[in-house]
Amino acid sequence: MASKKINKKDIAKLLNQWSRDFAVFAPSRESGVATMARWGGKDTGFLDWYRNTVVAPKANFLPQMEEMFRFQKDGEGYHIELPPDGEKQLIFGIRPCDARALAIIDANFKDLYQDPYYLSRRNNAVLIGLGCTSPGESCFCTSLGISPAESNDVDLMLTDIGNELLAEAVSAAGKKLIAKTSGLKAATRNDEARAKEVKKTAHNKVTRKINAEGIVERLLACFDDQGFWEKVAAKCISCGICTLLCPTCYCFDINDELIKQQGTRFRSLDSCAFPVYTKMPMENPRAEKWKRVRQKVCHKYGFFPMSFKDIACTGCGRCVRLCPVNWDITQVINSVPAKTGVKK
Amino acid sequence: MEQKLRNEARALLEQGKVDWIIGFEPGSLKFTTTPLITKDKNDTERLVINPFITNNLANFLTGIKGRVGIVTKGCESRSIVSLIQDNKVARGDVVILGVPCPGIIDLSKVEKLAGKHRDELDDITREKDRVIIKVDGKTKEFPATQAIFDHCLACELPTPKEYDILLGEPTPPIASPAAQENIKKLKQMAPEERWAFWEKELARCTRCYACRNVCPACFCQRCFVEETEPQWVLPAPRWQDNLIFQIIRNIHVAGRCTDCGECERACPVKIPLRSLTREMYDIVGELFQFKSGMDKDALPLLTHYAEQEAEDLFR
Amino acid sequence: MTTTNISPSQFLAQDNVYLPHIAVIEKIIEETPNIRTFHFNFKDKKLQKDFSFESGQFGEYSVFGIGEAPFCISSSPTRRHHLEFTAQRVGRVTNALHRLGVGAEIGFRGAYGNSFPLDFLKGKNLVFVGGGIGLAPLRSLIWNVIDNRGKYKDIDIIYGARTPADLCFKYDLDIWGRDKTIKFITTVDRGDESWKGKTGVVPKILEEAAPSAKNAVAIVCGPPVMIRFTFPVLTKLGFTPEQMLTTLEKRMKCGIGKCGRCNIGNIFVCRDGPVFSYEQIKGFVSSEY
Amino acid sequence: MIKWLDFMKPETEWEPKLVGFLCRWCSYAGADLAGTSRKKYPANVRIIKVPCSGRVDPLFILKALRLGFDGVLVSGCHPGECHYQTGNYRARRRIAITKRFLEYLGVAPERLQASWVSASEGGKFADVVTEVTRGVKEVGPNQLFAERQGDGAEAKKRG
Repeated sequence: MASKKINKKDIAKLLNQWSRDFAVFAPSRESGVATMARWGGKDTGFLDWYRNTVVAPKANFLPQMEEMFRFQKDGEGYHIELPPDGEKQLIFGIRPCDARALAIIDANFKDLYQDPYYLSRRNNAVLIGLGCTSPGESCFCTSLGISPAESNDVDLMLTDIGNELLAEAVSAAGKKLIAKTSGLKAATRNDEARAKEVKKTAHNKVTRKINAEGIVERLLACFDDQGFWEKVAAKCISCGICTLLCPTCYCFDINDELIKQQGTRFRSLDSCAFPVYTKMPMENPRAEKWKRVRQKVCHKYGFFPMSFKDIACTGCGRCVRLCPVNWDITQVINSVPAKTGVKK
Repeated sequence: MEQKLRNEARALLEQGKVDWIIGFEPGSLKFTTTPLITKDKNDTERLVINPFITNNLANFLTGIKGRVGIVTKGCESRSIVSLIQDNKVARGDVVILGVPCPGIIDLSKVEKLAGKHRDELDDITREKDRVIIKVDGKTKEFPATQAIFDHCLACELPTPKEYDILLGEPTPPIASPAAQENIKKLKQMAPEERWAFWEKELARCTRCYACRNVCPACFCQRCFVEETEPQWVLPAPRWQDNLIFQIIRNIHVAGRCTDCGECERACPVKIPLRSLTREMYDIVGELFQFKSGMDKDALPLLTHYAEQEAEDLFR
Repeated sequence: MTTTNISPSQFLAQDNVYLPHIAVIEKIIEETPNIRTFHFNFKDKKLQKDFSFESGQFGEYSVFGIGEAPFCISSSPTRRHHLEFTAQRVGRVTNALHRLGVGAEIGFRGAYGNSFPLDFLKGKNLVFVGGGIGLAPLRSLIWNVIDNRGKYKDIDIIYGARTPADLCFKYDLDIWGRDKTIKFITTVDRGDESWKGKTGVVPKILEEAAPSAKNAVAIVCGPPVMIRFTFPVLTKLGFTPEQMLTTLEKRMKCGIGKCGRCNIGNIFVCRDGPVFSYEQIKGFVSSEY
Repeated sequence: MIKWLDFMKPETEWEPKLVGFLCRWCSYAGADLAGTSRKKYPANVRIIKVPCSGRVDPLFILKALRLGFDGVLVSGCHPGECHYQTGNYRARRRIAITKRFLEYLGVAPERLQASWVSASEGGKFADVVTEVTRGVKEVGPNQLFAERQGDGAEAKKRG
């Protein structure tokens, strides 16, 4: 199918049109913090300021906190009630790195047991990608096989070609959506050439690089090098920023609450940076900071690819950008020594 | 100043006067620095002092064994003194390398002044009371007071009072009223509006605990939010629990908080935490004439008392 | 991602692995002052009939309003009129469990994890080494083996606890002690006047008993410190890493390999374990366990 | 089938629920005395006996408000009369900052009150409870931590 285009001035109309069938989420800024928020119906200012959200769009699928079910006791014992229907979501403007991240963590939620909460949202969502034209200083997606303005992990991909956005269907759902959508114009050859140019330029603008070559083996080789990890971890303050806001960090916690005979079981994001994450009553296998930092790095770049092939990092740069002490994973990965002959 | 610091730090390590040096080195992004914690004398060559040395390094003191030489701005010196009051740090174990600090540049403010994202700026420099921003080949100048953090505007002790070596000339406080603008605005609201404000702000909280973990005054081995018997707050980011966490955190650090502003700066979702901490700082000052971290011989606020105080709050 | 037409709530209700089954506590046995064994049955009679598990598997048990915690099923799949688990009072959930009485309802998810490799154990001499509450998973297998006695060769059981009062499953210990086909040793770190068994820590007693490694498999479970000291003794006795099995314990939340915390390297204790051979984990025992 | 319950349904005839943390050495005895000497005072306060007003962690106060209590009263021995010498002095600093801080956040000052009541002041105890209850009645039910419909938290929860 030939690609389409839409004038930026008509984006509000487009999102309103989609709002009839979907819960539309688009970049929005509240108190200076960019998030994917419910589309308000008017403000397309994000087309100018939007670089990426602070909270990764994984929050639309794995919320920071969600009710798994409620329970109540009566004369016959406990009754469990599931939360009401979720919505069909349309995420507008997701970046290729974040879309890739969702595809990566799908593996975890599909593996062996299906996770109904995450997967029902994933199965009911449409992703509209928007290519980056000015990747951030902290971005390093190209080192992980991602291009800032190209994606196979969305349903529909948009590219900024000046006054207009070029729209290319990526998946069957994307094609279906285009067919259903009114107000799109056919793109010209010229537009397509322009988009190609934009994508290439964006790609070349990503200057931060990591050396991920043989990283699994390199990490395993230095896994027991306590001195290396202590040095890496020295300035880390064990906060949860880099994990909770990471688009590929999916670890979670489950907790109950009981207020006035009404019980709720919650699931919320958790972080391997916190000592309580692995704490058992009698002992804690990762009580020391360097072990937790090692776990974070090794999970993303070692254990996850060992299990699911992909490195669980997409180079979105959030952790680098948001870290209060500028702990930079790109420096850490680059400093993991090349595999020497030493086997642990 | 930078070179003097490097020499002093190297000498301290070489002479065995300290085991560790804690300072700043250039960060991995433009206009950033990052804490340097090292035992290696050669690393001292990387030490820097510039208008971007944001972190409160006193935070690292409680997690380190041995004697430490530490680069110390005014706010850090107060945090260190507060830790000494609480017997968390022994004065003899730290060599304070005092740095007079005319204020740290707040990149969010600079972005607003320049109308550009920080990634797009070419250079930011500080010249006395001016901040110079270079962008798109053009140069813009602003008074420094417009470009530094609020807590720096409010700073009462830009030059450490407690130090072993002072690098550079003392600098006077700015004491700009702009520093408390947000609190003033809040106080003009009706109580319900204020509560609604905090409810909305804390709804954004992700419970990453960066505010707690960057705070030198938050030195508990185990935080109350991690208690399970009883579980005081749900360990999940619901606004009610987030707000209780912040309220209790502020009560816990009352008399220890030096208004260094790190919690607000560290917050990834920009919750105006300093509007909480600063108010507590002022409450403590008003009720008990207590200023944290000014005098290492003063007794900690919450473990001591005067016979006559705060009686008007009791029936 | 393709859009399907399953409505989320349908999806949540169908195969929701996170929904606990309601079970009723039928009997509580006080093993020690802070360890109890709970006998339970599912409220759903059909499930009670259809439910299946293997020795070594575990479940996630809910005390509603307090939370979930994982415990192995300590009864044997060969004895199915009820299920059992054993919990030591150490944290939030176990404290709440110990406050429950007979008739109370709990939630159960499972059975999760792998199990003891019965095919591998068939025709072999089995050496069970247990400490304290670590006997619980072994007990499921021991009864399983006793109920299929013909399939296995010699059985050695070495079980220890800190004091005689800390020995769990005393009713089982009595039976095993009388069983002529089992070589059974109990030991305590510190005895009292009435104590007639051995005195000494489990690894030491194991070394004295010196069971032969020939055609044998050692199955070890106990506190990590006991496990750490037992492997070297077994190695000395000639057991290879493949001949040593253990079940591990980690903090768990989901029980199904999703929530992330129970990993040892790329292995998840909940999904890939809890039963491991020493061969699988030896690289990590020193640093992460 | 159970309903998604709204915990905070307004009751028809609203009476405030308060929790009172009373020091066992003085205020608790004072409350006893008020009872035995048949002083009339509202029955809105659920009393929790504590060993000293210094035992009252600000967390207790927040937890009570979180659980929906409309007000909290902390009462201990008069300054200088603490059974443990200094417990009430420390309590005074803690309660004072908690009270002022909560007010700043927008909590009505009536919701957290503190008093000194000795074992012999049965009358004062009755007066304090009467006053405190009246004050809380005026500011109305505690909706501070109530779940709001369609607020930001709800959106976050649902994703």
